[in-house]
Amino acid sequence: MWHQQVIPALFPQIILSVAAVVCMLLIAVKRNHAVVHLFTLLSLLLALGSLGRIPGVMGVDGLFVVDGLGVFMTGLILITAFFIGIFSYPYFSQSVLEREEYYILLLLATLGASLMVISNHFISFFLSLEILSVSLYGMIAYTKTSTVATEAGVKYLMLAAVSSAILLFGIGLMYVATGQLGLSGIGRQAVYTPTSGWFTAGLGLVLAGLGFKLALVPFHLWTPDVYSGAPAPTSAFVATISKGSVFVFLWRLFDSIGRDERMVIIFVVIAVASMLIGNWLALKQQNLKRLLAYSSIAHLGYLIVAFVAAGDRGLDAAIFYLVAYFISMLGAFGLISYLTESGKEKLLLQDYTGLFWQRPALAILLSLIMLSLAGIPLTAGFIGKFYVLLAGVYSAQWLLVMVLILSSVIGLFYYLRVVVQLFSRPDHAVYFPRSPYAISTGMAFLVLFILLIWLGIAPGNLITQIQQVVHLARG
Amino acid sequence: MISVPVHVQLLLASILFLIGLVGVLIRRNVIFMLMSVEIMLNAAGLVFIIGGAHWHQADGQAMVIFILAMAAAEVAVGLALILQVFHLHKTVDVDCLEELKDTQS
Amino acid sequence: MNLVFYIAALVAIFATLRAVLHKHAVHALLYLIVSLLSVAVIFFILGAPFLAALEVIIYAGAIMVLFVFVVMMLNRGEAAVQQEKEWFRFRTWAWPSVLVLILFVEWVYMLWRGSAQQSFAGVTQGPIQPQQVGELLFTQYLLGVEMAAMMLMAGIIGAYHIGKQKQKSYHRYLEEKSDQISISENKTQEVI
Amino acid sequence: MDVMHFLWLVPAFPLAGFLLLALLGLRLPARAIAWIGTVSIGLAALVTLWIGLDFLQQPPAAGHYRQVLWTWFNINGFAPAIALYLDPLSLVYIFVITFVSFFIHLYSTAFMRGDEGYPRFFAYMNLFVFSMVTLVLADNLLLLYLGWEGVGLCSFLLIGFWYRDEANGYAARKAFIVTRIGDTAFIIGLFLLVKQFHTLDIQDILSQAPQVWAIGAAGAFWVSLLLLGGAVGKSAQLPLQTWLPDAMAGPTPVSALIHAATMVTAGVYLIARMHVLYSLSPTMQLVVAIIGVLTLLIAGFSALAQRDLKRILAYSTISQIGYMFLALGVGAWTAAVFHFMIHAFFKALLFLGAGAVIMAMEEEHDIFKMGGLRKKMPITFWTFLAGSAALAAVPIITAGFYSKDLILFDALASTQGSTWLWLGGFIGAFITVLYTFRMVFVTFYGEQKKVIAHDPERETAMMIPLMVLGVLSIIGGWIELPHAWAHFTPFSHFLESCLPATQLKAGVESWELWLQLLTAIMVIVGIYWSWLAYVKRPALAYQLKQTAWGRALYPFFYKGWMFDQLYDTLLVKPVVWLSRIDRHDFIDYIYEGFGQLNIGINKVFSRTQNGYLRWYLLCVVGGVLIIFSLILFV
Repeated sequence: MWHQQVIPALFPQIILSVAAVVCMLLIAVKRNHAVVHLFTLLSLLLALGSLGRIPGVMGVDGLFVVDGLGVFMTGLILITAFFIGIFSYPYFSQSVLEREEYYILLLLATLGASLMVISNHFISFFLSLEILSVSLYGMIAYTKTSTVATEAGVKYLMLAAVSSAILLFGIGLMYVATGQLGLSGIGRQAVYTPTSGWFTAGLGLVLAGLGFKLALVPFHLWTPDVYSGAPAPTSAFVATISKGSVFVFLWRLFDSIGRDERMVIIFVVIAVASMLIGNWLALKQQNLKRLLAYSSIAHLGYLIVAFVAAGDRGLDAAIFYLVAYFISMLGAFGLISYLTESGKEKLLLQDYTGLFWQRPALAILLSLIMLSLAGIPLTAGFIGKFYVLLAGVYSAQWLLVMVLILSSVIGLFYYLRVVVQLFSRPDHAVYFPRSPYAISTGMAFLVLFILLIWLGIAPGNLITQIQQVVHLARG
Repeated sequence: MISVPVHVQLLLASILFLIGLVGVLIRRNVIFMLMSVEIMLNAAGLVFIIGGAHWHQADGQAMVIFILAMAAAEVAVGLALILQVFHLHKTVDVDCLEELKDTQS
Repeated sequence: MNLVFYIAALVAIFATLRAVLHKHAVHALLYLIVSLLSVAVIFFILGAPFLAALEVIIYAGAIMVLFVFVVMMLNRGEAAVQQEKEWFRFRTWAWPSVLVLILFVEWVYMLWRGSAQQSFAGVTQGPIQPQQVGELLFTQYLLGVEMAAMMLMAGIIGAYHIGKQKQKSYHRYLEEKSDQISISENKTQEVI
Repeated sequence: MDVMHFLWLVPAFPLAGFLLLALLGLRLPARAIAWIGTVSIGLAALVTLWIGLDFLQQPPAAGHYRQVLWTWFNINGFAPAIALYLDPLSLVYIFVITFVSFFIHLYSTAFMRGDEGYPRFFAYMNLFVFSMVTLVLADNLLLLYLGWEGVGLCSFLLIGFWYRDEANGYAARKAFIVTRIGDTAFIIGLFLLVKQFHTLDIQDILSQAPQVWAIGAAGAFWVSLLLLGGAVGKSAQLPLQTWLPDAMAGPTPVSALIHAATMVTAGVYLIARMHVLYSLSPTMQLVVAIIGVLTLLIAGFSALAQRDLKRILAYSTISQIGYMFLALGVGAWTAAVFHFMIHAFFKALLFLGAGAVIMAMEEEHDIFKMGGLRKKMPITFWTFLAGSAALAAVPIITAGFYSKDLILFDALASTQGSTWLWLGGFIGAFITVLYTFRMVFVTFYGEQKKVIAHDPERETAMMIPLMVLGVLSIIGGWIELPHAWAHFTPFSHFLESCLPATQLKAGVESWELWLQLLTAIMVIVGIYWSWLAYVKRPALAYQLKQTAWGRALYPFFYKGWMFDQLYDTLLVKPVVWLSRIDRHDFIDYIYEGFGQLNIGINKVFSRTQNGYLRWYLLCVVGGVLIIFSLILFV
């Protein structure tokens, strides 16, 4: 089982674990925000550097499978975590609390996510999910003196715990029905017991549990509260990494057990509801973080369209969509954390009135992000949405395609409202702080900006990469 | 050892699970909610034991050990949060936590 | 042995119900411990002696003690019971209970339907010894154990950060609460 | 060196201008901004001219030229290229777009001077031109759609340019949302095409379509219906015309740009470009013609009742685009494109002239508060008159006559034409004359009611475009003479390689002269009536309007009053009724209803986000219940 290739294959995860422990020791020796921050970023880069160069698909103990998809997603997660790490520094510098533990939790949460995307077994999935969730509890309620953060923490904890229990019960039922905990084993068994009540009941419960993590309707209600209560970098994490990794596992799960017709119906219902209700909820929202939360519900709905479309094309579309979505969400929450002033986040849209006239670069970035989320051409979001649509069209999911288009129209309304707000002249002078830690954040924004445009104009490179990744996954 | 049908065993687990679920839904005291979650997790663990016994495998039991660890971690953070809530709000009433919501315009 | 199963099951259901519905927190916790003990008995009957022991030691022991600590820390006496009574209105429990009841019906229906197709004979092969579990844990699931360690680390750090009180008190008595939390951490470490 | 290789410069110049202005605009002096904005379009126009001359001298072997810039992405063989496609149709379009836009930009340098949003204005305008050029030159429908959306976005930004005023923002949103409805149909149509042909390459689709679909096939019907939906939205045709009159909220040059060179003609372009699909579906083609006729009538009647100078022009645009649709509907493709070109000249002219008038009148829009400007603003008057004459299609001397006459003739004489279509067009032409000259007479004749504060005639930058466009409105029609006069048709000959010639019924050639005579009489009668009512006896006209309600049996044949009588009883009432419908935008209610519905739904769901954790948990349980029920009962 433990041969020489296993350790290199798991290098990023090993580095992250070691980094978390070392980080804790660093704090024990002497508290220094900057040192811990830099250490975190360095270890994330190190983990990123250790990625890749795997000969092919490799299973580890039946718990993990290190394939192209896993490596790609691990890379994406590490890069995203790197950005979140950058955004955390100015954010927490203003905090009066102890800030250093946040980075340990960030590393651990990243570890959980990066383990989840290579999980091929219910035990490893469950444990990675819990690493992620438990770290998130701490990250969400991190600014514990604020009532909203604590409230968000309690809400997330209770709901996540209940959904974990539901998920576990479901896994248990599937285990009773098949006697297997590994995905491939379950897949083999599922062929023989396709209609078993235990199995389907279990699958239904697993679906509910995953649906909660992905914030799909009707398991979506926590999203806006948690996003708006949590510190902005944490919200970025919940919106991106936490969802993306669970989505990958969802894909792996249904790839091995097959997309049964009834399950497809359930997914269609969920996708339609998520797309419409997400956009509807955001329509009149005045709080930027809540607006992003609702928008993320709708975006996960779009992703489920790709999921239903299935196949290599669906997976390509989904991964590309995830990349575009990650970039947009990172930028948006990054901006929110950057503009936070002595621990007070600018939440309301009216706080951003006239941003353009004071900080044109930031306003243009935020507008671009909104346009990308709305799927306006020449942004990464457009290619993503188009890709997903194409996948839907090719697999003849007409209902989903129609709803996707319709809900995009609804969505456009509120995205543009944000843009309009940025460019209007404020009635009274609004002050946007200039953070003293602007250099790294500025660079991060610049990179996100370039990515948004570049992926909108010349996405060919990334698409080819992703297509190769999928082939490796099926290798 | 015993010859109780598996679905009866599962019925027991389901009943316990759903009692826990009802508990989460109807109690306003956060501590009780956390307790009810523990009941649910315990019921889920029971399912794995049933499965392990049914297939005569140790995997089910291994999973239950992991569930125990997870329950412990969750309770630790959960109770810390409850203390913080009590510290800030002077109550453990979950309905007091409604600062975050959509404001009707 | 079947009889023992049924008795333990009934005790578990009854005690769990009491735990969920009881108005006094400490009483409810005691009922919960009874419930956990009877579930441990069922574990034992189902051929999992090791887990039965762990259930008693960790669940009924450590985790429940954590609860007791917190309940006592927030000790609000009879007022709390009165408040629980007040919170426990028909309006509060009627709809959730109906919903869960419907869920229960569908749930059981699905399980029953499944049982018709599943061939099974109950447990006949005898218990699974701790040795087997341990071997499995430290061979195939070794990485899982490592992951559990990381998860507990996340839990400890989260609990430590959230539970720690900000103001450095000058008076010893005021530090009471933070002491309690460090106890809870110790408990968590015990679990490891 | 092949001149064609520089085709990419045509969109590149406006884009470069936009980028420069967007990035540096706030730091540049006004003069530099005006230069960048105008010169970038001017260079594009020069390149277009150069390429156009080359195209005329040595047409490419295949009759068109294709330039692949790069492949955008490649998804399982679906690889839309960023490619430009130049054929006579797109050449005519880019020629009109770049030149007319150039003059509008030149005009704007003076018109917008002193506005705080000066750089923003030019940036948006350049982006607008870029989007439109992209739309027209697109080789595949995806790129076309990009340009299409870009045009929509720019119109939104420019209509709401003075965003401080709530009403302007409302107008911008209205334009955006109404056209979006069309766009939704359009994109669904695109997906049907992808599904059918597995490509979005326009030429591939057009060449494959006749092999895949028989005439009257359901597929062709649906696709052309959906594309028509997009066209109708952008071109402000029935039933999506409501946004255009409100789009006056933007600065006047924006209106000129939207009405003449860019946005509204995109729909005409789309149908002309995809004409093969419409030929395959005669039903849809008839629908296009009927939409055209109805729109031109309704808009014409509406224009008659307006008092706002720009609103009159807006309705006249809707009505003139209706003529183009009519031409498309009867298969007179080249006639539609011809009218597009001529219309671009005179409508840009009219809007720019109106802008000058409004500037002189200190933002006064009501024509009845103007008057007597003929002497004070001679250049504006004469050029405006030339534009109006072209709009009214005054015979022989104006360009508008040649293009509109061709459409009217084809509406009757084409194999798809009919008497009814012709009659609709003819009545519309008569109304056009009435409202056009009502506008001219009321504005420029009579006594002056207001002093000129700021004389725009001193602005050379504003007068040059007026004069150039004025000349074009007169002579522009001579490139295509009626068959009845001479066989001098270089324009349709030029377009022949990409648009089929109009199929005429047998033995209709001889009607043409008679029709022209009829038109000529109609125009003269119309002008005379307008003159009577608004110049000769304005007081009486006014009086009668006030009293006609009480005196139903007013002497009908009384000298000079006949027109007013007719106006009141026959036209005003129905028109008031029609325009009331239009003014209150009853079709708007549907869209507003859609908005309200969404907001209502928002309220309902927003209430679920009540912050109570136990309710959230209950919803999770509800979700599990739904999943179980779906498993059990589906």
